[in-house]
Amino acid sequence: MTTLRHAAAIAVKDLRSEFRTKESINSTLSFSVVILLLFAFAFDPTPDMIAEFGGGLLWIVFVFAGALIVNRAFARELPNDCIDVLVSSPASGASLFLGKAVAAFVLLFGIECICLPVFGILYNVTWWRSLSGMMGVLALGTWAMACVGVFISALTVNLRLREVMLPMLVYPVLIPAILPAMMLTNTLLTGQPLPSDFGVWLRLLVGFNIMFTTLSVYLAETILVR
Amino acid sequence: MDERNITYMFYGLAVAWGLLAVYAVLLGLRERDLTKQLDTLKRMVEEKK
Amino acid sequence: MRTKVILALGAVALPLLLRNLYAIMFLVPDEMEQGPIYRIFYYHLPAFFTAALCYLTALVSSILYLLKKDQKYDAIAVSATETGLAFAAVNLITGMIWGRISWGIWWAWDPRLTWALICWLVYFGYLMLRSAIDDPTERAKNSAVLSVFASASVAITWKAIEWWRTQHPGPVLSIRTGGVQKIDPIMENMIYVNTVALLFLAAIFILVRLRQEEVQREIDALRRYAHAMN
Amino acid sequence: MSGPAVAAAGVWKYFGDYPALRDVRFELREGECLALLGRNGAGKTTLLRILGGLSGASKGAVEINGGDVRASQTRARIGWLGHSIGLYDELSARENLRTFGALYGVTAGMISEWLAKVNLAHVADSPVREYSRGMRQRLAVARAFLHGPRLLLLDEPFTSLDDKAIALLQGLLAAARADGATIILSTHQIREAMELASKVALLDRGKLVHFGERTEEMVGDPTYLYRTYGSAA
Repeated sequence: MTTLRHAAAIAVKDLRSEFRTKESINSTLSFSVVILLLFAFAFDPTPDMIAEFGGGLLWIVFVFAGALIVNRAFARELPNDCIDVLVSSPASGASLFLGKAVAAFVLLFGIECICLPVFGILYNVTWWRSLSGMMGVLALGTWAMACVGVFISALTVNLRLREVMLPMLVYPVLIPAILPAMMLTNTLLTGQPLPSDFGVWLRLLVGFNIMFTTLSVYLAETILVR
Repeated sequence: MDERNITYMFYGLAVAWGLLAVYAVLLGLRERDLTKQLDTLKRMVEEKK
Repeated sequence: MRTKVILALGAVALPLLLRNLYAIMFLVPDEMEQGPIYRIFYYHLPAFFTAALCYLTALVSSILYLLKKDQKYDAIAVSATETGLAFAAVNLITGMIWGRISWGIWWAWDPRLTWALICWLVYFGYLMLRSAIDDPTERAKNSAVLSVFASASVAITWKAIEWWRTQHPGPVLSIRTGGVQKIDPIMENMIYVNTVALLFLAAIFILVRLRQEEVQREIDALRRYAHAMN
Repeated sequence: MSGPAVAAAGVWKYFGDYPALRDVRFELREGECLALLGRNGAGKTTLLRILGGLSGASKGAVEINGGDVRASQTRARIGWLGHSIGLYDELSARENLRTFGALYGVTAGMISEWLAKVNLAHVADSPVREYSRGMRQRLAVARAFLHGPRLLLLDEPFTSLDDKAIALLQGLLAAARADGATIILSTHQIREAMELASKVALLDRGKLVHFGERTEEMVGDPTYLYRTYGSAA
């Protein structure tokens, strides 16, 4: 209970400072839109093509955006050594991690929700046919990114090459979550009745989230107490 | 069996041995480098005393 | 002492490797459908087993490090990971050469290949992270945690591929097929014997690497000491 | 209260093979004030970080009021003031204190009270980025004292502060001592520290070479301690 209360305080703080400066929101949002544009120019996609790689395209954009967002998660604490004060406070490592992961999740999810209509317009896709399913898949994939990304950003925050190192470490680890997210999004975009392997991919995504959330919460204290 | 089949077999075996040999050489190089570093540092500490 | 063990292992491994090479090239019979190219399997498969064993060792010693905070386990973890990467590279590239002949392409986006590549990237990231952290204790802790993460991810990816269609040959060894003989026992034995040879080689690599890690620690400590004297 | 407020039992800290702290052991009773002295790199900050739970000891253990440092209720009693101010530039003073206050369970009323006490009430709602150096430092001091800590850990508190902030900090420290709080501060400014301290500790290359009562010689002559207990180097 205390853990959750502390996590909420951290998440609110992170979101508030992000909305105050809008550093990563603005850059990430414009970056995502530019990638969507570039893809449209590069492939001039037909509806058939979109049905085939729409999900993949969306998640590539989201994964790029994700790296920018989670990179800030612990970097935010670097000026003035705020991380020291947080670690010395009664908040546990797990609550610090959870708070930051929730903040990153909210930011990313917001950016994705703006990207979806842009994607729909640029590629002429009716993506809202199964809105709740879409949001569910989006939320699961985004939590996977936020969780793994924020955790690894805690590992790399003190490195000189942080910006390069982070995606290099995060992306391979994330593959078993992004793969099902792409598959599921693709299925939902076509608007066809759900095929039989839908449940299998969903289980994979949910399993990944449970496993890595548990691991991160359990190991956060080890990482933060140096 | 065509010519290529057997040539590629040789490539395969060469790669297997070659890669491991390259790793062994890299290990050797690192060994040399580390020994050198250690010597320099030891001398430096010696001098400071 | 360590040097003697390494030399002794070498004295076993080298003749064994050479004998196996001779046997693979001249003694074992050709496979009916594939021709000589299949002989690559005698390295492809054993290299995979060796790499998998190395990764497993790395995982176990990373967990031990997190529990005991003893630098020894960190040294074992990095040595095993690096050696594992070398053997995984052999596994990957021999596999590609085989694919060029049998499938006609160097790289099929076959799940098992993809898995091996992802695995390689994940553990390569582990080495990259290590090289970027200066303080040995911090390095050991952070990379042990990453190793646990990487292994978890690799395990799930392995599961994911079973849900994907695969064109990779299924298990052929009798231990995996439940006793059904799928290949000639001579061939199967050859695979085992060469696995043993490669394991010996891996053990040598790990021991040498372990000693280097100890030297590195000594260097780090000396450097700190030199700084503290100023 | 019987047991010691702070107890370090054979604390070692390794960076790789290099021991930054070697077998540091001391006990501090409630209400005492320890001045932690030593050259750069002697391990002062490392020791403070271990006492504050920011870093784990490689060997040995630290107990605060008989409890583990990483226990949440133990850390609720600790106030930390490091080299840097530990504040978020883009947030206002009130938001900063609210964030940290939420972690310690401090009420909004207390926060307003503290803002008035450090003379920042009139600018409480503008971002810290716009503050002058002195104002930031005063806010940092308020942040460290916000939750009424029973153990104060201060790393070089007087080095980066301006006169006004030093005066404020000294006043608060004196009040905290009168109230029975335990204080540990590492410092170069021996004179300022000596006025406050009841105990003095000297670290030399990770070893605790002296730990004892503050004596009159130490107050009079800042180099006395180094000459008497420091190494020849």
